[in-house]
Amino acid sequence: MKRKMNAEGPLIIAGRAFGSRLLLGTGKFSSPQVMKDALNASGAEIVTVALRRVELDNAQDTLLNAVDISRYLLLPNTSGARNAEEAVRLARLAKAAGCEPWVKLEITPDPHYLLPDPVETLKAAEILVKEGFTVLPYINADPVLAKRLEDAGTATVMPLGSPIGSNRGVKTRELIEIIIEKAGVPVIVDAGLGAPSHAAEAMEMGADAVLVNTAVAVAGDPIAMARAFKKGVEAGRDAFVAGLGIQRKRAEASSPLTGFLR
Amino acid sequence: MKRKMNAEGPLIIAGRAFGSRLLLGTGKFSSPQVMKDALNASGAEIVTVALRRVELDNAQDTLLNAVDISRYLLLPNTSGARNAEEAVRLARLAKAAGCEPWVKLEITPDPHYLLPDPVETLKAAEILVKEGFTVLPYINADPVLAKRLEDAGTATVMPLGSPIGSNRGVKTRELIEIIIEKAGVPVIVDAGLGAPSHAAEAMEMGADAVLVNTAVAVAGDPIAMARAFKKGVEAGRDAFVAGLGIQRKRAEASSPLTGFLR
Amino acid sequence: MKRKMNAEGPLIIAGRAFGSRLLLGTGKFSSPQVMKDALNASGAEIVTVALRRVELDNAQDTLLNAVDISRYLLLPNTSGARNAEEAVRLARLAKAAGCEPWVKLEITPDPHYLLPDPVETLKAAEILVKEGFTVLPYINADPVLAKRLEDAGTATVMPLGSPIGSNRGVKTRELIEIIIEKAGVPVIVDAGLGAPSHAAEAMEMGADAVLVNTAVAVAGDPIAMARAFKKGVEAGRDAFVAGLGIQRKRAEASSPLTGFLR
Amino acid sequence: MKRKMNAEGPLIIAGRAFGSRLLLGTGKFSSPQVMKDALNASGAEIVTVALRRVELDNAQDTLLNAVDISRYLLLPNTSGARNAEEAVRLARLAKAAGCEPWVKLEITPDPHYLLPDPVETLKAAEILVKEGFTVLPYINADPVLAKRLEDAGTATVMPLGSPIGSNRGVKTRELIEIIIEKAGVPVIVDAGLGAPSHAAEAMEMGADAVLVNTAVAVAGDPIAMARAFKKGVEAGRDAFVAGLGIQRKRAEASSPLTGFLR
Amino acid sequence: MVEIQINGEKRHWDRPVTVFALLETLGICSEAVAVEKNLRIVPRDQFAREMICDGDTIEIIRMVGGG
Amino acid sequence: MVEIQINGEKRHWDRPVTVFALLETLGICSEAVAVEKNLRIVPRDQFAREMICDGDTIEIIRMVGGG
Amino acid sequence: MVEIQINGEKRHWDRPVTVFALLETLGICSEAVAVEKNLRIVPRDQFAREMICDGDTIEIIRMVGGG
Amino acid sequence: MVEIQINGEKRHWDRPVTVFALLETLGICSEAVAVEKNLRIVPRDQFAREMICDGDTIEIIRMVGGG
Repeated sequence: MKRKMNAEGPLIIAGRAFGSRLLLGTGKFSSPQVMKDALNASGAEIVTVALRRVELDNAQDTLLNAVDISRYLLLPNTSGARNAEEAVRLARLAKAAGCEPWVKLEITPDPHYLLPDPVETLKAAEILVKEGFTVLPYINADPVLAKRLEDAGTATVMPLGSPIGSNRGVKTRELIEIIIEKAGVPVIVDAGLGAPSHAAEAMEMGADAVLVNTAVAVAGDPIAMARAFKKGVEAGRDAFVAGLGIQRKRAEASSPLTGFLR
Repeated sequence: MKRKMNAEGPLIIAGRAFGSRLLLGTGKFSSPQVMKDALNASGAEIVTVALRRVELDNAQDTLLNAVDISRYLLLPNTSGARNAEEAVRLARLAKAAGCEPWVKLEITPDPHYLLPDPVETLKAAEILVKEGFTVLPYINADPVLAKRLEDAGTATVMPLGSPIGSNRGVKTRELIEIIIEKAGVPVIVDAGLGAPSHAAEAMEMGADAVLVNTAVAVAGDPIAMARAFKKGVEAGRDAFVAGLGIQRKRAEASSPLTGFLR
Repeated sequence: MKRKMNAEGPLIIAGRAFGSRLLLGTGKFSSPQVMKDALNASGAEIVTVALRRVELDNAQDTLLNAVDISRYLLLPNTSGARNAEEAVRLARLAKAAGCEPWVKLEITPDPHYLLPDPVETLKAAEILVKEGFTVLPYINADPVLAKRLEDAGTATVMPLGSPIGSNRGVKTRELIEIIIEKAGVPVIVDAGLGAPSHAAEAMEMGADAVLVNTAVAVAGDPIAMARAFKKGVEAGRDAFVAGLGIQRKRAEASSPLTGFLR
Repeated sequence: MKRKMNAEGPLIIAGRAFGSRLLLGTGKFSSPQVMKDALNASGAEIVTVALRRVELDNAQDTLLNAVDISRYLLLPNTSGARNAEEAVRLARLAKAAGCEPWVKLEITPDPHYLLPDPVETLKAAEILVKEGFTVLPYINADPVLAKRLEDAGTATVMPLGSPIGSNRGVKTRELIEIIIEKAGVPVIVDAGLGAPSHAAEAMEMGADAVLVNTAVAVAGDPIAMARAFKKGVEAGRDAFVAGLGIQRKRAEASSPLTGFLR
Repeated sequence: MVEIQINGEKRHWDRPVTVFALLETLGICSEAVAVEKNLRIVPRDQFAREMICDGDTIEIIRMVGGG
Repeated sequence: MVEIQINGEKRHWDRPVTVFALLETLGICSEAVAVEKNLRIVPRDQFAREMICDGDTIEIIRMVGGG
Repeated sequence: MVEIQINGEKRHWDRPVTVFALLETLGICSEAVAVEKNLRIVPRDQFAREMICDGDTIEIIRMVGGG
Repeated sequence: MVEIQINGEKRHWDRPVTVFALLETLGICSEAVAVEKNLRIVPRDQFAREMICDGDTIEIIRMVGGG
């Protein structure tokens, strides 16, 4: 796995290095201040944002006041898009709104489970890559689709662990393992990670990074939870680099097996 | 759960406070120096040791030279004991050898899977508690046995996650959840934790601490792995205290659900 | 595994042969008639019963009117017993009430999770074996306890898959696999089997039989569910005898791997 | 779920009724006779076949001599196809070879894990549906893709449980549950089912049928294993129709909770 | 006048009775039950002979549905 | 009298206005938004020049919290 | 002298042959196969008429065991 | 001539020795070990006084790495 080569180095996406392997979403926080403190505690350097209409009767921008843009790479997502055309339109708007030409591409025709559309996602990725965007597509845990997106020039693939906001963890483990084995671009596990142990598990599998939002934003104490995820991601990454032992069926004594007083 | 009351405080065993919730075993390290550095990186304050005969023709004590006893509570285990009588004899020898009267009580009649004997363990615990020992019994994930040991005066219970050295993680989750719910003494998940995500999971469940040995000692880089487990345990504990979200079947949007350009 | 020797033969408990490997409980049925039909559909030859006081003002015995005793071995359980003494007393009463000297030994001090007490169970087993009872003890998935009970002369061991009535399936798989590997008496997986797939899984692991009650009794259609469990148990047993393939990480083509038009 | 309406009826695909909900593959059998007997024991009415070049120097057709075509619907697959064009070509050849215009559409660019290509599969499905084929597409467990294929007119969707021939069971449970909930056409779980308990689990989830090949063909006793899968599928289906109980965290007594001698 | 504790309830008879008579009076078929007198089991073939006197504690047990 | 469709709402002006003026009137800081006029993006450096006339459809978009 | 590519192998005939004759010569039962000539499928009822000439590419396909 | 069983091995001395002397002879630092004489633990402060005689069984135990 070439990806393991620079295991100890930083996360590199599209030639840009990041010290943190935890990406944080900015949705669902109870207040801008809580969000700001949580971002701070998480150590994240990439934070996702959505695009929506300005409310004409309530026009002051609260989000950006809270976030110190200079400290983070704002990664706009295309949430709300139901097909390639809408996603491309949102990506262009994000750029016009002052974001760098990076986009978390998500296309979810079904508002119920918010699962991504593989065909529209590939179509939109091809267009956006041509337009010079750095594309990070949110996808089902589909190794063949992941490979096709990589071939189309996306900067990463972002397979889901389980449905968005479900907090169920890495339920697609078998397939994500294959994606990681085959991938030539960073694999960022997105969606469904509900606890630091889930994030650690993904990193131990060899994922390059994880993206978390709901689990932090709606935690009893979002700032403490952000810190917990930071440690979980680092723990999992350190363990992956340090080299995990294999799982055994038999027990293996940790004390000398000389028996009683031998 | 009274146990959650001092969730943010230190780990308290038999009235003694410990800043770290990671206990480390000292078996199977490739060298005393590696062990020393791993102990250091782990932040552990309690380290387990075994008791064996001095080899008459090779009498220099390597272990204790490596470990700075003053920094750690040495917790002797009764590994090798096949019944209560042998375990009690080892506990007394440990005390005579200069250890404090603390003992990790493990009685494993079957050398194959090294699983604990519930009946002998309870019998030995009753004797050792009477003799003034602080007893930390290693047990199967058996909530009724855990309660009986607590009633007999043990300082903790140490249910196994999976067989010793198997690296398979918390396979007994359902039963350990019950032990934690019912326990009035600290619950320390012991055995089988093969990765930081396993340790984090145990802590997120509400365990008070975990004990790890094989996964660190035989890692490609034991020092880095010790650090990884330290972070994993802290991540899991922080998350437990911060309050984890519930798992959902449905997805829950992390971006505003106003739909496309609404 | 000596147990595999007569894999194709009947289930033999204490020298008595049974054609069915599904034991059925008689609790919680909506009516005696439904129970009777479910027993019939299940093909069970061993059915468990409990012992309770006769209600003095409502003395007609409904259960036995429904069940044709001659067709089944009635296996009285000691449910309600909180210690060895109570369990032994119930076993003797069952015998006095006309049951054969067989007993499903269950001792559950905690009414909440109804988990078995290993120490009291062993104590009661030793007494009842001496009195000539055929003892089938309900236990946690504890391989050492299972061995000790076998050594004490019990006719089987009945480890739990998950807490009684939880319908969660074989959550203790790792430990039950060890029990099966080591056992010299039939292993009957009891408690927590909520679906035929759970029963099939237990049988595929090499269990000799399973006991089911809640999942059938409270099903939308208990008779159909009884039939479903009958098939599930047979499916799992047939598969165990036929020899299951190993699990692979890689895919393995089922069609010739000559590629497209080759 | 409209699909549950005719829960007790036969499996209906493209207006055609089938009594058996187990589809069997014909690959990897040790001999035509073993295959014939296994087909017989399985009760399958739909059997899949592949298409390959006739070997010019070894032209006798062994497969069709063994199978009594009149008893089964032969379902040709497009195995070996790496893109839509090749798959369409194989489907047409199958029809020309005398098969009915039914096709199991599988497009697997990567020979390693044999996972399906979502984009090419949808493209080929649209073409073949227009040409009047009854299309049964093999797909990843992707609810959005499943819906798009249904909208394109496929007769079923066939999500994978785990990689072909891996025998790992329903590892994609969360996503297949969503596919089943949303589907308006039969859902047939294909690939990776290694034991009858896996097949039963899929059916209990509400799948309309399962397809098995490797687990039967390479079993120690393929005929007995075919029978085991037949029972497993029936058990799972019966249980789904009968109505499974919910999983509980708490235990629920199966014996009256009046306590000891009350 | 005798007082007997049966299954936790006090009951009165004007004279001592046999187990058999007791069961008959209570309308309990003796075939399907076990009887304990003062924690000692009364064998079924003793029902007709075993007398229950003032102060005795009786348990009458039967099989019911259970798992 | 011009009618403009802004973010789905009809608004009226007595004469055509520039994007810049429109934003100012609405109290929207032009730094943080993107503007679409009839499905075509208006580059920020055009805000001062780009006129909005009767019947135009305007979308004014900004970043909000999202995952 | 005609050269035909059959299932990837070069074969030679002294004169053009029908699909039917080809299959017969190869000992292939025409009932169970499909034939492609230059990427175009030859319907079975055309086997007797369809001529194979020099340079043609033929695929002869049959069903085999598969999952 | 005394024979002592030490940690399972027979060893010989020409006269009885104290535990302290024994450890010294064996080159074992008495700080880190526990000593059992005939299944009875010898307290460390008794090492200098406790005599080991012919036929005694001695166990000398120390801590080693363990989990």
